[in-house]
Amino acid sequence: MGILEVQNVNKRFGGLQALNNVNLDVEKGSVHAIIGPNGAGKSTFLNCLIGKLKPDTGSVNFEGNSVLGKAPHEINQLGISRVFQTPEIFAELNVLENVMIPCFAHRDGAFKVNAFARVLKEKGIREQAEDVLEDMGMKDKRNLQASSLSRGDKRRLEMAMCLVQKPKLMLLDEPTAGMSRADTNNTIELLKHIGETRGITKVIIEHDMHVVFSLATTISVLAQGAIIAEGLPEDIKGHPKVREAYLGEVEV
Amino acid sequence: MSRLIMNRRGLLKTGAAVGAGMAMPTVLTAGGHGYANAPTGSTVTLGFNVPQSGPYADEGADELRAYYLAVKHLNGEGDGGMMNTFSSKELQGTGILGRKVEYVTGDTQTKSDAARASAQSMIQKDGAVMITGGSSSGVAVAVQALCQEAGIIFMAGLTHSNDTTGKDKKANGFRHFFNSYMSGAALAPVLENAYGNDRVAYHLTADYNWGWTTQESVQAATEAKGWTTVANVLTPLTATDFSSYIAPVLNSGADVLVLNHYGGNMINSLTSAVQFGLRDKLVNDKNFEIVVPLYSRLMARGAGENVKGIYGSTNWHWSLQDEGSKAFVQSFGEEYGFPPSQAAHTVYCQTLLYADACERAGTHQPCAVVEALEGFDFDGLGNGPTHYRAEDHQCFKDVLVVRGKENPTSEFDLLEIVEVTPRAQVEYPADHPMFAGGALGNCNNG
Amino acid sequence: MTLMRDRTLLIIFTLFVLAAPLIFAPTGAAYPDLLQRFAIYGIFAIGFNILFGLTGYLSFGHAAFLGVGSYAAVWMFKLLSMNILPALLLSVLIAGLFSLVVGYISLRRSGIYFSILTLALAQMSYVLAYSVLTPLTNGETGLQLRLDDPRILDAAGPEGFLPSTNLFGLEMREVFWSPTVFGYDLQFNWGYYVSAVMLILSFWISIRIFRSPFGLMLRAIKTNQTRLKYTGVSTRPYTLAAFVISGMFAGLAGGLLASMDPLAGAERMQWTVGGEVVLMVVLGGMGTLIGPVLGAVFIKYFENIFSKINDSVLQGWFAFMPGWLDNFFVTIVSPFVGKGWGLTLGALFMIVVIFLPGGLVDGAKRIGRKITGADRRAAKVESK
Amino acid sequence: MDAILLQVLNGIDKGSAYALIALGLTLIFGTLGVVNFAHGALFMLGAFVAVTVGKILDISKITIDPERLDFLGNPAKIRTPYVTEWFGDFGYWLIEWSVLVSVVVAIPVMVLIGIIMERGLIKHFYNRPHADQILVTFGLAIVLQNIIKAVYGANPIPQSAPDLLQGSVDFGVLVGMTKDTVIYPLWRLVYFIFSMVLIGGVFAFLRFTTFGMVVRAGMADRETVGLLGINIDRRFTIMFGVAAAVAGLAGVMYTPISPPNYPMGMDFLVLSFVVVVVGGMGSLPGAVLAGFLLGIIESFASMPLIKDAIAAIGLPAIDQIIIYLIAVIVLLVRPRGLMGKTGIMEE
Repeated sequence: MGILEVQNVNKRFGGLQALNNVNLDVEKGSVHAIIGPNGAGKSTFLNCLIGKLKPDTGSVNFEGNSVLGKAPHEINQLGISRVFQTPEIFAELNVLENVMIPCFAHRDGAFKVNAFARVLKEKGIREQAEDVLEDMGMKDKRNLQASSLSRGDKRRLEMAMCLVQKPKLMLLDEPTAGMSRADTNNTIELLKHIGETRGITKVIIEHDMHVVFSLATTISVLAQGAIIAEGLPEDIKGHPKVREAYLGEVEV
Repeated sequence: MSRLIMNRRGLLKTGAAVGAGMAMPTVLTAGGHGYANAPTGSTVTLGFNVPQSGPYADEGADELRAYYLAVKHLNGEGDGGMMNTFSSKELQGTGILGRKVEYVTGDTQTKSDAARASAQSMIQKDGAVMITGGSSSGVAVAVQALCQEAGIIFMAGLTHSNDTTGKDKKANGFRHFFNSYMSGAALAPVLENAYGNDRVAYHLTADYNWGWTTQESVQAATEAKGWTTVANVLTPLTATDFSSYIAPVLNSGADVLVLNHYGGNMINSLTSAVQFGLRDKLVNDKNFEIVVPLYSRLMARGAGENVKGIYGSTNWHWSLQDEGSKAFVQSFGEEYGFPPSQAAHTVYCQTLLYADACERAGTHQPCAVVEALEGFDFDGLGNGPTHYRAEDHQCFKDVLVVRGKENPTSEFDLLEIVEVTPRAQVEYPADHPMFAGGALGNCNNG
Repeated sequence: MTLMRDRTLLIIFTLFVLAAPLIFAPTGAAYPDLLQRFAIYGIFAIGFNILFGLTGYLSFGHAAFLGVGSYAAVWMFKLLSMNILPALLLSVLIAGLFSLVVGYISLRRSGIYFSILTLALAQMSYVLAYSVLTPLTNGETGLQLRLDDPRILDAAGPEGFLPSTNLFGLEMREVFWSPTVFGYDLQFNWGYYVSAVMLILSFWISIRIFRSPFGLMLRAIKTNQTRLKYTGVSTRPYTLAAFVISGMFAGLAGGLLASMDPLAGAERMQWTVGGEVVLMVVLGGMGTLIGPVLGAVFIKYFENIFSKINDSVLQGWFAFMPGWLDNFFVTIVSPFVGKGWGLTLGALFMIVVIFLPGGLVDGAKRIGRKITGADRRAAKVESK
Repeated sequence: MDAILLQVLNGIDKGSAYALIALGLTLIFGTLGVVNFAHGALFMLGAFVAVTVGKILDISKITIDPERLDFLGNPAKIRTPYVTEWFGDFGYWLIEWSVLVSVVVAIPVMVLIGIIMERGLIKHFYNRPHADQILVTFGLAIVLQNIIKAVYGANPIPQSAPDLLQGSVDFGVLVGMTKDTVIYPLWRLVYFIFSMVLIGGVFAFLRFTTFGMVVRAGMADRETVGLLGINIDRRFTIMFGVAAAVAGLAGVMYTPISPPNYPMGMDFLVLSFVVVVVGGMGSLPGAVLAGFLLGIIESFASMPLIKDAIAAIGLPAIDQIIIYLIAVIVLLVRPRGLMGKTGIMEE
């Protein structure tokens, strides 16, 4: 029994079979990468996981509960955090506030009118937020406005915002897309660090092989809407079907 | 219950009334010398509250011109205008009660709220002893009610709804202008003469108080002459294009269209009606006709050519040949280069009437002024012998029935007087059902 | 530190508001009616700022809540009692319910669509209040008190007079103290102080909301709603709560307007009035604490003082000049004052939006920074 | 039947005014992404171009005629417009056809006003939030209104159509119905035809000229077109001028239907936003279609029969709220409008 179970998911757009009977089992504690060439159906698959799309058939269960048709905030409240391709942060707020907001959401649920509480008196929340920022190496930047951060720091901030909620599962959508080599390596280090200190289950959608093979414990390969292979990184590297469908000429 | 509003120039000293916040009900009316904004120095301030923005701003501007003229005349400058023809000879050109007349102006924006705010500032800040002006009934009623509460005299400007001196009448408020009922009563016989007594009328009515009272009055008056009313369609106040309301008229069997509209509504609906060719048609073997119960020359100008031959009523017109009108037109024309509107005329009269009442009462005290105005008979202000009725503070005087002129000689010469309907014909008992439901209450000295 | 600063701000604000009849005396605005309007529209703007300033949702429909609040209050005066307390309670309640309905519908959309929805709903309310709802609203004339209203809780007053609105006997229209200070005749009026207390209370509530986790969520909605959703926050209840809170403030303001002057007109619901509160908040500084109040004072001052400057007043101002220069100046200035006040206000508003997106508060800060910055530079030069 | 035909005629007539304003509004939104609250003011300015042209043509030589007296009893002043003095019959023709003269004048004037507005003001707001754009254009609308009020006063100023185009035609007879059942003002038919030509012109311009194609491409994807080395900004500026001219011409031609006064722009503004929303934000054909559709619906809602029927089911005064009601329903049920693309400012 995995923490996230995807069974027989099909999705059609008109004449296009975007997802074809996809099954996936994400083990608790694993770093599960989903790779595939462009147009393989990665985005569609991700959108089905986060409730943005509803598959035609099949089920997606998180810890035994279906996430299909749930609103984004409900899915988050179940314990799934999401990291976006381009960092999504609260640009006009300062770094500390950025991290405190998910803290409040984690503690108070999806909606609470605590209009007369004071943010400043929420010592517990503040400490949690500062701890995570410290972990991410950003504590000294806590009073800066988030929009003034470098791209790398924005990524760190977004990670911090996810981590502070102590999620059971993190979904990362091409976390290094468009990054320089150095930034990519930093991000890999960051994710490794998170893995070591917290042991959160992660699902990474990625096409950068360097990232995938640096991080993943399990890899599923998606091609033309179907999972064509699944296994340990070493197995996937040598898998003939994968080489044919995806890796092609690329030397890994 | 006390009226303790204090004003900059206020006299009242409210020593005792405020113990531990429990003001005792002390009625301080008719208290001899103590009244709101009693003038103390050598000047007296009047408040001219007119629309300076919004659709009636031009009428407001004309009212202001008349007020400036009235102040000049009261202070003994200029040629004296209608002061010379006014039957009461109290006014000597020495201000009011020997005090020089000063004024403050404000913008009503044709909104009750803004009008009251503006009036309040005149009362509380500038110490105005009388408020006057306005170019719509909603504003007149709102400001009249405020003046009643504050203990200030209100001399209404252009307000035509029955309610101003009907269900919303107030002891401190007075109206010189005529009203919807009078329009109906004056128009009906003229229409009967011109168009016969078997006409079928179709009413288009602006969907608010004034529209309704006017429609009610005209319908009642014309039906008394034998007309029938086939439909009354309410039109949105915000409408700018009346074509969809005009279009069905021709096929309704009606042969007269009554436009109970004023201002922009009237201009647009009349323009549409004429453009639809209604007046070129024969219905029931009669020429199709259009009637506009309340005319205003400024508005008629907006409708341009389309007013030609169309009947309506008006309070006053500059082409009247009595001595009062001639004197007023003369002095207004000399000053500004064009003839005054009916709005200018009514506010000029109201200012003189107030000043005269103060002179006769020997004080500005509202209750004394009210007493002086109630039942006052006068002449020489352009409308023939006029009576300020005590029961509802409405002026009774001749009403003009006018028609759009076919061959105007100037841009001001748009209306011709068809008939001066004598006062007796437009009078009604104070308890007439169209005016029921209100009470003057007691006069308030503030 | 912020706690301290907020407390200081509140104290200064309170002192300023309580001393307003004295402070405004030199500006010609220190008469009860205008001071009341300052306070009441300040409340309206503070409430609107909680929606617009924090969440960024631009509503053009808040005039409807102001109007509903006024109608509710006048009905209480007519039916129940001239005491303003039940009237205000009902105003807030009814406006809250009405804004719940309007907000529930409009908040299904955001951005310009939300603005147009609120605009459409408010215009509908206005049009209906002006015409078909006349039995409830008295249409064009506005709902007003009558001598024959029941007022079941009140003892009968003297014949022929309308009772005045009061708070347990304190009459709103009463001036309780009128000293002469520095040659100015001051008027201290109960109505103003009731409004002032409400304003201070509103300001305090606004500070608390700004500094609360709830306020933080609202600000987060403005900057990145998508992120907030994926952070586990259901955003629509937050925006709806902000909408209803601002609607209740508008209702309170409407109720107070009616309490100071018991007449409720339909024009109060027109979308241009809703536009005016937008002007207030933007002019003062949206998203700031004190900005909305500044904006409200600024606009109401313009509307009531500038609009009264006529040519003869101008002539008085420039009387010290020689005749031709005097006339010249009167001609130059007069299109911008008196009947031209709208022109000046519109131009000022544009200038603020273009050059001072943070409003007057932002402008004051910039000037402050310039001064202190200049000081620091001067100090540096000296130390060299 | 005749009643229905009449209201359809009325509807398309109203609709053509709505469509023209909404078309300009959509052009500006589609090209520049700006929500222009001053668009109603442009319509109003157009109408006042006509008023100004009328006044200029009417500048007169004044002679004293001792025979006649004015209202004060002084010798009357006789005004002879200079154009008639100079050009004789052609002068009279100019005065009579002043609306058409205004159309000719309004095109360059309005384009210029539009370009000045875009370069001087709107340009600085491309990267500001929509709310700021709304606010600054709202402010501009207030200022323009007040300037017009200061110059021309508040009362409507009538402009008449040329004699030839005044009066009405029996439309019913044209389509084979009995006489005198469907009478329609000639000028309103002219207005309808004029707006169809104008709308057709704008569409042809966008469709068949290179300029138009670039603009359309830019509307779809501004960045890519910019990358191709085309100066899209200048073209967008010109499009703003075109949009201003469309609104202005709609205003010029509207003057004989409804005498212009300064608040007329605001009256149309709210309406045209509703039209744009119903048509679909950013869709030009949608704006036109919705304009006509709303015009027709509004006309039908004002028929006494329909009014009464709807009042009977508990919705009084439907003609007063129909436009707003439609806006609310469309926004809730189909926020992308009739022909809009999904995703534009949606949620």
